[in-house]
Amino acid sequence: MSTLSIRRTSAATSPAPGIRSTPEYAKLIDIGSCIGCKGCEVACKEWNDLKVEPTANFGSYQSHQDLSAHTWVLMRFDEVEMSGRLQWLITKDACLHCEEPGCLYACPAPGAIVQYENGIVDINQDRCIGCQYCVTGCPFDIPRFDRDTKKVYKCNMCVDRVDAGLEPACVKTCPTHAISWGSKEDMLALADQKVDLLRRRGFENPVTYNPAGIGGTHMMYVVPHGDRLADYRLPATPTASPAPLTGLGALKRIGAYVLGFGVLSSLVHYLTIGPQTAEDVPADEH
Amino acid sequence: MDVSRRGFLKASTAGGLALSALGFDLTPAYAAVRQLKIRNAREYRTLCPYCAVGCGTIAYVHGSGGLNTTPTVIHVEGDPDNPINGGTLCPKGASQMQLAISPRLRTSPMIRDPRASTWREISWDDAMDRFARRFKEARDASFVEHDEAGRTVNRCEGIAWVGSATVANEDAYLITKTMRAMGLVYIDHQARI
Amino acid sequence: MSTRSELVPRFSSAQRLVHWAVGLSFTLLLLTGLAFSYPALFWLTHLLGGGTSAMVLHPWVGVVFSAAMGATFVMWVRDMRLGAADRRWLRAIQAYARHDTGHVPPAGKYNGGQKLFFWAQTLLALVFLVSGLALWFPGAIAAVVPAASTLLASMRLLHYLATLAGGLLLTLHVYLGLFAFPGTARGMVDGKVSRAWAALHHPAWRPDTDPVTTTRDAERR
Amino acid sequence: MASLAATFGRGAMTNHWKDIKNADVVLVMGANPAENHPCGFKWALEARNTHGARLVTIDPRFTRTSAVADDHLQIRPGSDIALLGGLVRHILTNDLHHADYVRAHTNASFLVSDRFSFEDGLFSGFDAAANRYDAASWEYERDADGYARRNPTLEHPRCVFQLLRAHFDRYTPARVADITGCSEEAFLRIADIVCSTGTADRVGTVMYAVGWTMHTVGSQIIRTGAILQLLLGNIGRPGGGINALRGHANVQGATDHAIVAGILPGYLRVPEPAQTSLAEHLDDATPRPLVRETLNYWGNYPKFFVSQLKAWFGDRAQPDNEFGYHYLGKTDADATWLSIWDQAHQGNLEGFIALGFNPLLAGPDVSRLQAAMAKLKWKVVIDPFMLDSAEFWKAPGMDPAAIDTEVLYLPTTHWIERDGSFTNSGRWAQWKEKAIDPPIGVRSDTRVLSELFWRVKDLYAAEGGAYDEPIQALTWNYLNPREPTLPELAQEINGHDLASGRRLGSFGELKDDGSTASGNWLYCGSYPEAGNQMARRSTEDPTGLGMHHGWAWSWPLNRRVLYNRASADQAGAAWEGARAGIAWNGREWIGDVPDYGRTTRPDAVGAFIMTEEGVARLFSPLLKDGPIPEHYEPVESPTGNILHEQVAINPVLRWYDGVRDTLAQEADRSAYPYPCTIYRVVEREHFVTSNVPYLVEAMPDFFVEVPEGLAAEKGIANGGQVRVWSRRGEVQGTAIVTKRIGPLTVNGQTVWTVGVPVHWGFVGLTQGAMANQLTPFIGDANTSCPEFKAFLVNVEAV
Repeated sequence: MSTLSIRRTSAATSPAPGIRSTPEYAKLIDIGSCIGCKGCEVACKEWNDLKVEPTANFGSYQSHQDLSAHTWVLMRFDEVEMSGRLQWLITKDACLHCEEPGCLYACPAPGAIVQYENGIVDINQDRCIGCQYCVTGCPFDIPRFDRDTKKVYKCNMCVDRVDAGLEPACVKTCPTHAISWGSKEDMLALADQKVDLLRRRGFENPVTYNPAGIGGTHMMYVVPHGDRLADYRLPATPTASPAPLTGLGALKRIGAYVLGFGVLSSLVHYLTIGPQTAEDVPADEH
Repeated sequence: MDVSRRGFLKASTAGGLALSALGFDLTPAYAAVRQLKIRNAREYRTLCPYCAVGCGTIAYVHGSGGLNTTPTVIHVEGDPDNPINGGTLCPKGASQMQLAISPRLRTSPMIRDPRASTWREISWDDAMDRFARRFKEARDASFVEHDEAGRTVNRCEGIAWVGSATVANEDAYLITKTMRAMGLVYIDHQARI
Repeated sequence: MSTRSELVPRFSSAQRLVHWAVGLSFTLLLLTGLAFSYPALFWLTHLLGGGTSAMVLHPWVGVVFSAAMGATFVMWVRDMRLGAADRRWLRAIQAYARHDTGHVPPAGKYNGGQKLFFWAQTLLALVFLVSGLALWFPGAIAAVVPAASTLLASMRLLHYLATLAGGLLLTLHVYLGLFAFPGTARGMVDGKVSRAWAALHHPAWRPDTDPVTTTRDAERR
Repeated sequence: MASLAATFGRGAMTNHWKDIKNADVVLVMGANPAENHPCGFKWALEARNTHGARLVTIDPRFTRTSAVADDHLQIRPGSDIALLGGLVRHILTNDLHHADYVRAHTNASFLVSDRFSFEDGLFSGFDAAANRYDAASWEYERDADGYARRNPTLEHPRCVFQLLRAHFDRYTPARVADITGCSEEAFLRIADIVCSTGTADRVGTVMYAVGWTMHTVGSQIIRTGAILQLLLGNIGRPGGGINALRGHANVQGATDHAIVAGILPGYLRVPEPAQTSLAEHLDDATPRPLVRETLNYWGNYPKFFVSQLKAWFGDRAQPDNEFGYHYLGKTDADATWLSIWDQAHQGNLEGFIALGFNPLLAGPDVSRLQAAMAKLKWKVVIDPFMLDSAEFWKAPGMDPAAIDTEVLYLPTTHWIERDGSFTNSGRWAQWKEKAIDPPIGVRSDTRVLSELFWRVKDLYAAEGGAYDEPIQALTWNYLNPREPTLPELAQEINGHDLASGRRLGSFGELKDDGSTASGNWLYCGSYPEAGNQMARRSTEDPTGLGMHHGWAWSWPLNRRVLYNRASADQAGAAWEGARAGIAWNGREWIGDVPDYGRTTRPDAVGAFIMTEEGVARLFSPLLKDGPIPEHYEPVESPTGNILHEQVAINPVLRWYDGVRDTLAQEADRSAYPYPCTIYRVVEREHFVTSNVPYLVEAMPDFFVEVPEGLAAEKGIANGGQVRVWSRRGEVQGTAIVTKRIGPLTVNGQTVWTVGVPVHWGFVGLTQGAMANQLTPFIGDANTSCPEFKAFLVNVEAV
């Protein structure tokens, strides 16, 4: 078994000791070149030995209604009219491997979610306690809880392959070169090229989806109609913590002081005023 | 981002310290990743069996191939050297491992007798004897040496052969050679449909 | 006239049982809850068999806690009505803290502080129950609520804030019962307190007419 | 493929997969490569993404290919010729054709006989009684030497160019819109893109598949596409061509090796009864040149044919027995798919053998096939998996007790347990390695064939019987005669010199005197003395055009683009330097393996060496249903033929007994108002994938695609159950209510199209309706490819 050095880890008590700066990898999804063949979906299942789930056609080309602990990639199909023309929007739903991973921040189990130096965010099921805080913490609604094992699962960007110098299974298999793989810088440069090409092909608002609110992602999209992100099921301004939890870290610090203050003030009371024993008090004082 | 690494750590550390001096430093430097499942597999360069693009594939096989082993396919993925697919595969190609070692593959000849409602197993020898016998009977019964105009035609009209677009060229050639020599004329395959 | 050291019954066995059910379950919940909130305390999950097991058991302990709190409510609610006397007592709480007994209005079986504690505890238990259930079954929430993730995050926040409050209350409760007022704790152990203790802390309490005395415990006396 | 041969001389994809990246315009029509050939389709997107090529789909449905296309045009199933004819007219009326190319490399200048005519939907020579054309009046006008007369200015009213112009003049945008159901504006928008490559510096490709071939006018649809490409000067050039996308791993190879009615390996012809001697056969089959300057490569037919007889019958093939010519069965009857089933249906077939094939689900008209199968005396199914076809007697609705057919099922190896070569759509023969042994109990196809051969041969030797000489004479010189290896067979296919035993390097070395043997001349050179060329693995691509001459081997002679002589002008200079197929450097041709003598001067012979004309045929007398394509309605159509009311459908179809009664007639249009088409989806490949769990998971159930407007009309809910029925049968499945199929206005009337995928049956991990319950038992006039793509149904919510 091999190991990878870690940049961030969930519920850490001290900074992760990684000091190396290894290249960061990224996947780039060119939505305009995706044909929705589900090659990535199947390759992901095959490589990761994920089990077959019973499915049923529900009036769509989409295989499953939703992601699950056994389905880490799902192609979603939506028919949308845009500027008078029909668009069959096909989006790859899977973990985006955020630079600031909401799941990792939300996770209370030390080491259950790690971010490797190469940018991949991975759930370590050995340490996952199944609290599903990551599910709430994820701005993209990706991690899925498995009732049988009581653990949470999601795309790990085939970190075993990446560790061995191979690209993830979905990248390798993509028939139309709609998924690219390389260093984050290279992928950003490639994204710029693809955005340029879309402009030249007459698209008015192509964008690279690499949202700043979470420090960018390690799976980025080139979106042909950047003004219609919601149609692609992409949140416009995702953040690493959902609104009510923003600042929970600071709150916890205060909470710790409050609890500490409680204990401490009891101690101070005991030492300064001390206990009051009934037997010591004369009866007639009443 | 408010929940930066430093802030986050400080918060938890301070909280921890305020409550308890106990605790373990649980921050690892490395995490284990799954071992590459094809690490010690042998590679065979083969082709995708589905459509006619001709994608190159690599079959990863476990088992040394020694006398006492039954090697099995553990994974198939695209052959990056192949100029046509460059290692890519569609969902059919990407799942061909399940086709290669499917538990649904049959291993015994079967026969369904006239009017029977079930199959029964039959040995290869019996199956081939019967096949040859039926073939000869039908050929003998339907062979036409001369047509109505008296011209030599030497054809067998009572047997048809169909398939296949899924066998190798060499198999296909042997099929044509054998069946044409037997005099069959009703020969066709998937190209028609 | 009985001696000052004579023991009088204060809590029935049922009350004590319920108290300790609440106490133990809440302590476990608090400690594992803190373990989930503070990585340095994550080792506390071992109290319930480690991370996953603690995660699985925490809500079940919560069920015990909620049930015990239900019983607590039923058993004590009639005694816990806050009256004018209690409000007077509460106004003098600083004197109480300083042991300035002379300036503390006489309390009955339960003083204003204890009654307030009861209501705070009840309120928190409700918060724990509601938010806890949501966190226990996020899938079910997601299935019926459109903005489930915001709701769940709110519930997490609420659960945490309740934990803080609960933690403070527990600290206070333990300190008062165990350290600040010796002789208090045994009331929850063998159910009895000394007349001296009663006279000091609950001068308006008449242990001899307290319904507790009619229990089997009292007869055994 | 008959139509490509009729146009260019060879029936295959002209270019190859990776070459598509060189195109400026990619027209996808009658195909859905994103779903059916995803890894080949990448090269179309590569063209778009690297140099801004425009990608257009024309289809009855907005497919996953359309999802990434620049533009999409929806047309009514079966109206392809009208659409393509409109494009041809658009080119001719706006002078968008590549004039130099057309003049140099097509038969535009050839004069056609003055007896040729086209009136009211019929070409001259129609014989109504025999339901066929006499093509005599479609000949060229000949000079005194028997050569075709030409008019280089292309102005003569009877030159092909002018005939074409006159013929297609009727296909105005308004008519195209009326017939196909698209709007005029949309048609012109598409026409502007597709017809933009008629210049030297631009090149366009066409990707088509069974969406063109599987019609009663399939061959003529392809012909129209070929004419379009010829007019634009796109044939023979890198990035051009007319590319037939094949559907199975080795459809091309199995066709090359002739598991096909009517041909022998290498597209040699099955002898006909009238050809009473070898000489007569060779005389008939060998074409005569129609111009002086043609190579007329098929002139070498006798060499190929005799070498094949030598390969098959060895020493028993001698000049005195006409090299075993009479060992071959002779027929002039149609023996294709539909005829086979018609024979079975009539009770004329005793035995039926299916190897690697699931005929029942393949259709058409499953009920008819089931009835036919039940009349067989015996049936043998050879396949790695149990097939619906082997279990037809327990199909839903069948009563096993009433079926006398004996069925034998033999489990054989599949691809990964064998080496051997597959020839892809682009004619690349690639060798594969064997990865694992077959499970115990499973035998290879060659073993099964050999066992059958030896047992039959021994039975004849022992008992005698019908004419067994060819069986006794058949060569079987394999080290293990009970299981020939595939390299042995590959070498036999390649051929050798009989005197020296040396394997040949090229079919140029074949002789008609019996001194060479070659199982299939087309593959001569694939396994020469130098070794197995199909197993080569060099990834180098010095031309940068994706030709990869060092990877595997491509027929003929490792040529990557067919007709590549036409990638250069008359003087031999490439039309465009950056995408030169081949070019003449004064001494020899450089670039691809030239489709021409390496040192033959550019003006010596015509570019299309396989035709008697030396050029490609815009006008071709070789098809049964006309020398120029014409729009005919499908046999089941929601509308009349506005071009010629009286000749609505293809007039020379083959009608099998009782079939007319299974078709919706004009009077039935209100009962069956919706054109329906059947197709594949990317997650499945015909039927074998019903054994693959991940694929069943990815596309679990049979479904019906219903347009939103029709669904609203019929109260069909998305995800609900629908029933679809034709006059032949019915299916039921989940409705996918979609915007991707819109309403069409056909001849003033609104028409809705319904779509049904083909992949389900009753054996497999999941079961589903058989789409071919619906399809009609009728085929193309030339190839007999069944009409799977346009027929009428009705639909309702269940």
